[in-house]
Amino acid sequence: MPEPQSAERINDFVIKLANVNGTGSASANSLLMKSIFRMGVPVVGKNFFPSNIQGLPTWYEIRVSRDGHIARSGRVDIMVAMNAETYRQDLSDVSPGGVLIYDSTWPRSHELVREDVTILGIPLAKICNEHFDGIRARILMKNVTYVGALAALLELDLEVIKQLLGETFARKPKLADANMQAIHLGYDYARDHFECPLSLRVESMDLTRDHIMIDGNSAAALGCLYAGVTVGAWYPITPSTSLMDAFRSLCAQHRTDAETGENRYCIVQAEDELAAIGMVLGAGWMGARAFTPTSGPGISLMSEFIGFGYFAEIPAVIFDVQRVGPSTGMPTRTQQCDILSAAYCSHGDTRHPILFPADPTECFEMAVAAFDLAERLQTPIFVLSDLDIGMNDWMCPLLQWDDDYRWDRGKVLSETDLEKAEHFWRYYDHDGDGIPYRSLPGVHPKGAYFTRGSGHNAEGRYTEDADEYREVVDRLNRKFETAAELVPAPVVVNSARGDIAVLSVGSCDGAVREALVLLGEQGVKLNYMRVKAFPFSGKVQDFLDRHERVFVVEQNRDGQLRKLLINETTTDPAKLVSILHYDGLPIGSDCILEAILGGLEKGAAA
Amino acid sequence: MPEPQSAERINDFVIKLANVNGTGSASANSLLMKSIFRMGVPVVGKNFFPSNIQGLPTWYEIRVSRDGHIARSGRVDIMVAMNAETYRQDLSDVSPGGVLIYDSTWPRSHELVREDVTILGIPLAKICNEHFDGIRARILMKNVTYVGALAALLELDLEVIKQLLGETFARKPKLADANMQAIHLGYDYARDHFECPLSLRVESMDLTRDHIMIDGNSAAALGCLYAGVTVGAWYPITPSTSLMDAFRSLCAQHRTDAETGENRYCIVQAEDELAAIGMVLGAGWMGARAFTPTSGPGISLMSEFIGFGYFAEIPAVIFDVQRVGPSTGMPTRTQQCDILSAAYCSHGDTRHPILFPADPTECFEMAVAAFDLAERLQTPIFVLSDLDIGMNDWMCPLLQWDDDYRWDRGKVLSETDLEKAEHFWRYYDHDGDGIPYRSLPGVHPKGAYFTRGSGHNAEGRYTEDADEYREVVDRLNRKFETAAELVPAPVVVNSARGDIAVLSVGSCDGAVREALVLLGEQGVKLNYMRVKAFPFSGKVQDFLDRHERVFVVEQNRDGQLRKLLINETTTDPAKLVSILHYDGLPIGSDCILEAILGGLEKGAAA
Amino acid sequence: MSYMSKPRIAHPGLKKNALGLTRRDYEGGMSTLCAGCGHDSITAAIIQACFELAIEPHRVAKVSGIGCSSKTPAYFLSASHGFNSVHGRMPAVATGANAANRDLSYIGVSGDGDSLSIGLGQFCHAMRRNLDMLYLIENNGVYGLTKGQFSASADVGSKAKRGEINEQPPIDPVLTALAMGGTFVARSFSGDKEQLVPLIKAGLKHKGFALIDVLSPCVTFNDHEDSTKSYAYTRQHYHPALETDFVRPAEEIMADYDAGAAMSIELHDGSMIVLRKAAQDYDPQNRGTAFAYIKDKLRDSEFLTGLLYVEETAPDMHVLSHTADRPLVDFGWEDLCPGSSALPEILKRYR
Amino acid sequence: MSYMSKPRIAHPGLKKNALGLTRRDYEGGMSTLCAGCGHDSITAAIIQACFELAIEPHRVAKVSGIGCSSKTPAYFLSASHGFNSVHGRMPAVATGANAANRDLSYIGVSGDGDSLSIGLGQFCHAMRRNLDMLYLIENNGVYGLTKGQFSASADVGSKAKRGEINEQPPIDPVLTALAMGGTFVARSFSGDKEQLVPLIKAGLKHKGFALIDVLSPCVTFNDHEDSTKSYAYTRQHYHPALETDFVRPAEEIMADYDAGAAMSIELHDGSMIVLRKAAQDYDPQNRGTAFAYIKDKLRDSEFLTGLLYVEETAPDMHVLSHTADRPLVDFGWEDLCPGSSALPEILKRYR
Ligand SMILES: Cc1ncc(C[n+]2csc(CCOP(=O)(O)OP(=O)(O)O)c2C)c(N)n1
Ligand SMILES: Cc1ncc(C[n+]2csc(CCOP(=O)(O)OP(=O)(O)O)c2C)c(N)n1
Ligand code: SF4
Ligand code: SF4
Ligand SMILES: [Mg+2]
Ligand SMILES: [Mg+2]
Repeated sequence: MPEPQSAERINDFVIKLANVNGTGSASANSLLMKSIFRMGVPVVGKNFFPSNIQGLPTWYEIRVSRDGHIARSGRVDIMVAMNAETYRQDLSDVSPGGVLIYDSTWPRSHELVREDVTILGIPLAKICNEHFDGIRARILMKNVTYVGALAALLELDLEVIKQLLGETFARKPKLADANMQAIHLGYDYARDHFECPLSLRVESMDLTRDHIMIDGNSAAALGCLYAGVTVGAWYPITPSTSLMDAFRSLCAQHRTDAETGENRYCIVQAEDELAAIGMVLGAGWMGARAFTPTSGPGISLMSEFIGFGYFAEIPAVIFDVQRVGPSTGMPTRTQQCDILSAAYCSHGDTRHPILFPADPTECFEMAVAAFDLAERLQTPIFVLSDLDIGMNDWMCPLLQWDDDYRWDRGKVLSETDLEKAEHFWRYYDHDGDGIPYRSLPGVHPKGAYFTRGSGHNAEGRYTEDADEYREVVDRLNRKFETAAELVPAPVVVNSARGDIAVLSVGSCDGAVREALVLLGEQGVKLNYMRVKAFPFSGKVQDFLDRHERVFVVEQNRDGQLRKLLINETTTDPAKLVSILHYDGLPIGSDCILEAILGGLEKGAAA
Repeated sequence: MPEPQSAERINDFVIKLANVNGTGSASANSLLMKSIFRMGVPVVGKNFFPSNIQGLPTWYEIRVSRDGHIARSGRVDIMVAMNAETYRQDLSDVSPGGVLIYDSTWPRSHELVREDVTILGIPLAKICNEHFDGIRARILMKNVTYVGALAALLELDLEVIKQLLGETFARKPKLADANMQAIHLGYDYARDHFECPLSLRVESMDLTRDHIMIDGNSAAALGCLYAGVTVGAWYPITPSTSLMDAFRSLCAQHRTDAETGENRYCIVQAEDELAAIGMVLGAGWMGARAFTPTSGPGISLMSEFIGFGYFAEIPAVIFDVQRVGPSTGMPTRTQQCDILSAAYCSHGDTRHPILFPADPTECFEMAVAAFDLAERLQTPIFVLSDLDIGMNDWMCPLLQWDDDYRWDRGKVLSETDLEKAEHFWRYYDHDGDGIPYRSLPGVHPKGAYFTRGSGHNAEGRYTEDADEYREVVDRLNRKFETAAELVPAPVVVNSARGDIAVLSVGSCDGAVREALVLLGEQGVKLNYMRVKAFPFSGKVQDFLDRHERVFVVEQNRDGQLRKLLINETTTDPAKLVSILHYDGLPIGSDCILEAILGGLEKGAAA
Repeated sequence: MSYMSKPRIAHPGLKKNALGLTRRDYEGGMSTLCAGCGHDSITAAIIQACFELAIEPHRVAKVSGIGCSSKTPAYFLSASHGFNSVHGRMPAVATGANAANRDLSYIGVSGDGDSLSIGLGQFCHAMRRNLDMLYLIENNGVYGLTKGQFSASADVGSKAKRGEINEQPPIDPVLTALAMGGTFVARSFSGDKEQLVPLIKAGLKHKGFALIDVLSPCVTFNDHEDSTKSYAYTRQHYHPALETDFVRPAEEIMADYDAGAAMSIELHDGSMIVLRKAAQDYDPQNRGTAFAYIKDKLRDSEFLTGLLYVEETAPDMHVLSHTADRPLVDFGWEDLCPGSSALPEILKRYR
Repeated sequence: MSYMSKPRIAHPGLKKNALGLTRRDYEGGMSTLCAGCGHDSITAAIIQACFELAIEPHRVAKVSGIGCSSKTPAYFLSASHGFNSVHGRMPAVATGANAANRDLSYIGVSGDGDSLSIGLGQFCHAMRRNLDMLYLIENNGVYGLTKGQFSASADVGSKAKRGEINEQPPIDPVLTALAMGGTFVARSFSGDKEQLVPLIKAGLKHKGFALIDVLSPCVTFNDHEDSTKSYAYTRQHYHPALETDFVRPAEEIMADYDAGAAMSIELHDGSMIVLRKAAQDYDPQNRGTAFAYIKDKLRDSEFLTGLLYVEETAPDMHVLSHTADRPLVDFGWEDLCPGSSALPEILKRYR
């Protein structure tokens, strides 16, 4: 067996862990990642799990990147192959020169070797059976043991691991000890049997201070808490479920009166998504800030009501944590495939503002912004996150809060306003910005009107009159123009070269940025824009106008963002070149790099 | 009072009748229209009715056009103003030189006069109270009486009216007599009090032989009957309800065994639209031809299931008889506002074929074509009609049927096929056209597979594998390319001028054609294309490529067809100029004419 | 067409309630339903009940779905906010509204199509949550607004204007409510103001979900083919849309009968229904036996009317959720936003 | 990951049924549910029942919604077509399929989330139509697949893995079925094969809608916080997604008891449910009294099991619709298309 080629790679490699779900591996893998993070080294973790509860293959990919790259790179430097069923595939996924670790308690097939991969066997089951009692502990500790082995191989700081275990099992110190024992077992086995550390290894840095590892759903929930949301309605659906879970536990901590046990919030688990959005609209009509988290199928089910919200002009916030479509699709895989569904949701002429967070930090910030926009614009607002952002742990700077900020409730008439008013016309464009004034129920009799999804005129009365109808829907278009000024502006990164650019959205950002760095190293300098919202602000139009060719990177099959761009700007579609990734795994920088290089070549040839 | 100017206009004018709904006026107005039709004169009727059952204003507009124009022209030559509440508006709607007829039993306000309109009062209530007993007869006969008056004023053939009444009341000859008596009362009153006929009048022609007056919903239902549909599932919604009503009565006549009373069809009134589309998919999966008629809100509710049908590849036909959106909108008004909703219905990457009938004849033909396409392509097919087509009476050539035609069941494996097959792979692209083979339940154990909306591979098994998933969704895109070749080609009308053209869809056709004639008379000769289906065939692309500027005429606010065109062809959006009409009334030729003239001028100036 | 409103003339002699308001102050816009429609009688009963209870009109929220029945909130309490939602989904809107503001009185108006077909799931779940609201089903056995198809509450043997006969057994809202844990379950008849007004008042005061299934004849679509009175019958080769072109002017049907007694009522099409008023000794506290008894009566083709089941102590949605007594909409920014000081502790778990 | 199938080895000694098929011929793919999940026991009972009835596997159509339970049709009768529809909408698919082909046997598998939350309306309407199918609710009181939220059938006081306690009264599928006119209403327990297999066979033979509510413990999400056995409890500052990261291997829970007797069953989390088998003299023919009795038992925290109501003569959907005996899918072009000769008469009315 020739020596696999391998260069020393400090703080710059990918570990992939192949497990069976339901065996406790997620905790172990998270421990591994957190340890590296605590050592001050930038890291990111991506979980590829099946749509079931127990017994199927599951993978966890940890990218250690001293340069702070957060996307998948296409490499696997270390594979921990704990699942016999996927062993063949896992082995073949290792990059040349990489390392594979497996449980050598049982022999593996002779065919399954690769000359360019270092294969390290550790008898994990055997070790654990010898040291732990009970099936539960034995299964769980196997995972912790491989973390111990990796600690030796990668030169992780055992003190850091110990501290993490202490925090995790704060209420059960015995469990902390048992876990630490398993760490040592793995650690010692590795030190005894292999040359430690590997050429790939971790070295302490100071790049994660004032950072956290957080998933987008938790961050969005935190945003909802801070935005003053009081009503949440939802129906469980992967991958949005943890958003409401997080909101519930935040509320339990911060919105429950310690003495009376009274809640300053109300979360309703609805019977389905149609009900969930109905509840949100009901609460929004009443004057509460209300939201629902969901995913693709939920959006489809909510469409009728979302069109109602648009036409009756009721604030609402919908978090769509996108997963792979169409239909049930792959519920535990990621895509950006609801862009068109959200933008034009519901029958008839409808358009809805969308915010596109790119990471958990923006989930937090945009959650807050979404409620202001919803009340400001009196309309349903989408926040389009995805499984990758929502459920994976991202390294983010500590979230910030400005205590001077106050919520923007938009144009709501107070009791005094109504008392003084001569009359109240619900849908009248008093200010020319397309946004009418609203009144809340229970405040004043003069504010009373009948909210409806059927034809109504500017005064708020029922109508089937052609002109009165047109007056209202034309104003809705004006309101949409106003929205373009209120939503967050795109992020622009200019480089030297002015004629060709890249445009992307949401969770593509990290991969695009890495690709741009790599392109830069090859002397190809491109401008970059990431859109943060729909309707597109004038800056998007300017950017498109400014370039001869724009690569549009997105994670769906049909180029939905590109479609929205050509629908809603005046750009010539010929210059928008799609780069699409839609297999359910988060987009990697490698595929973008390749596509852009290929595209540039083709452009040059043409 | 100066004499209103008026030129003799034979067989070329518009009568508008303003009534209160629930008073039986629809029957009277239909009698009037049919009489003209039976006199061989082309005619079309448009009903503008409220979304309630009794007591609100309702209008019926009859266009008499010896040239066969079928669109609204913007004119009202004769107004029958039976509704005191709308009298002011009705009077103002009369074109200069026109005539207004009202019930002079009660005095009308002095202010309500117009110098340029001839106002004729007929004491309809008084006449009817004198001649008929009972409140019911008196209300009803008032309407028939004004038909009699119009018969005199327009010189209608009383024999034709008599015959029509005889047919209508075939089982109640007494009622026929009473109606005829009312006709005579009106006729005689007009002859005695006014100069008859008016300068606007009807003269027998021979232009309606071999034609019928039919609504699109009835024609579509007939198409379903002829296409061999056996299962219909629906939830009532205006304006689609009459489609299933018609299907039911056709089936009762043609599909019920005279001896046993057994039905060769099954219609299920579902509990809602979600259930209706589920039933259609269940039946389609079993191998029956099945459909559901609905309107906008129904499409929104069906979206989740429609995405399922797309991904699991199940034939289904959905008739969307469009009405004014968004939300409940104006249920009894017309629009073409579900084009984008239908094309991209459901979350995730989805696209659906659409047929766009322009008149009842095409409703019939496209209904048949839709079922062939659904089975051929194994996917849900939309037929996008609208209220104007679906519920109004259009003059059409007698519908034709070719007895040599046989249904196209697409790629269905028979028992023998399956018996012989080595294995059955449900989603494998055997023929390279993107269309797999399917097996029907109950036929052969080898055909068994598990239909699902979750990730599946080409073999039809569950998968979460990135490549297997992509293989399936990429094939779906290939299938969509195949669809473009199978759907009906657009209609093209070329004229002398080659650089500028008009493009429209569905019920815009008549108005566009009339506008083109009028433009032609002014020396402006434009080419014309009407798209009949989505995906767009290569001919659409060619047509767009061929012209420097294309006016896109459609009946919605947001230019949905234009968006679809720029999304799904490679045309430069800059050359597609929207002409939009969306106030709920069917588009008129006058507004198109004006917009094109305005557009041409602007173009010339620029 | 534009919204019509009745002239609101202040008669000095009109009776006033505890708030000094007259019955007029509880009225709404002019009804656009067919003359004689049962729903209008129910509207009148709601007005009467609210007037008698002296509820502040603007502290009521009116919610409805889609249908002739669901239009009626426009015809009462014009000083209350109303929410005419989408078809069958009013319960969800009411739930969210109530979650946000528990201090208003909620009046939901629905139809049998709205609540028992498309909206059945939401209707049941609102009862399960014991949402604090009055919920009226204006039950006519048909979809009035879409011109007379059978609804899920159509009786076996009833005939549609188009001549079809319903053979499917009905879903009964009262039995449904008993199965779903409804805490206030009543039935009445639109023309029986004597019974209906007190039931509405009781329902408004009930802390939880109060269902009143009000049988409410549709004057227009009970017209059936083989009735000699039928206009449709006489038309043969004719356009189906025209069948409903004429609506016979009709008067509302009234009913007045005693507890324990039965009364048969002739509907506009000549068909009959039999109402039986629950007797004085009827026990509305046992869900199981109530179900058995009502079902028994239905088997005899009698609709038992009155307050059929009530459970005053069941916790409503807010009690179950431990929501603050103060309405959520009344909390201010400071009550809700934890501020920057709370962040470090929250973010600790993410290190 | 790719579909796994068990090796299908033909044992010469295996018992054969009337068709000459062995139990193996009624099996499906390998289950991917948690070890010990009650749903797997139900799958086994379905296999047993179909084998014993000697149904031709390919003449069965399997339909389901979404959930752990709804996955199970992949684990039995691999020679039958299956339809894994969207969440809560299986009844509609079954209705359309049955409308098209009345000759197949329909087995529907659903969960309590699928049938009582999102799918409640469809579930009820399928019963109202008396659709001819077997409908199993694999009832575990939670949403298994989305990790343990309470479903509408969760009992008051049950605890979720995350520590919440359910306070909302449950929707009971059996009471619901009785209110909706269900014609075959049964309850059983996943581990009671003695009772379950015969019920499934009876349900398959019932001409109409046969509901079996099968209590089926979820081994994974009944784990609760203050159980000493709980792993979740020990974690404090931790990622919520990880709480369910470990699934304790468990064995299926079995039950065996006599008619009339009660049996308490300990679930995996240590909580108890009590089953009572309907006694020999129980009368399953009176809907009203059945409701009252079952409700009574529930009040005593006992689940009455067995065939609780049956009505064999009620017409099914096809009888109500007068559909031809021959399945609609078997009619050919000539039976369906009236041809050009019929057109003139049809079009006459449009002149
Ligand atoms: C999603 C949707 N589907 C269908 C309709 C059409 N629709 C309007 S009202 C109605 C039925 C109303 O019946 P019911 O609730 O009994 O009210 P009624 O008119 O009888 O009082 C239907 C089906 C709709 N508005 N929305
Ligand atoms: C429209 C939609 N909403 C939500 C989901 C997510 N989801 C999948 S299964 C499920 C609940 C399943 O519960 P149950 O039917 O009781 O099945 P179990 O897993 O408990 O057997 C939910 C909410 C979905 N698939 N589709
Ligand atoms: S159609 Fe029937 S329910 Fe509707 S308003 Fe008229 S009478 Fe009332
Ligand atoms: S999560 Fe519960 S219901 Fe789902 S497979 Fe596991 S044990 Fe069964
Ligand atoms: Mg009704
Ligand atoms: Mg469950």
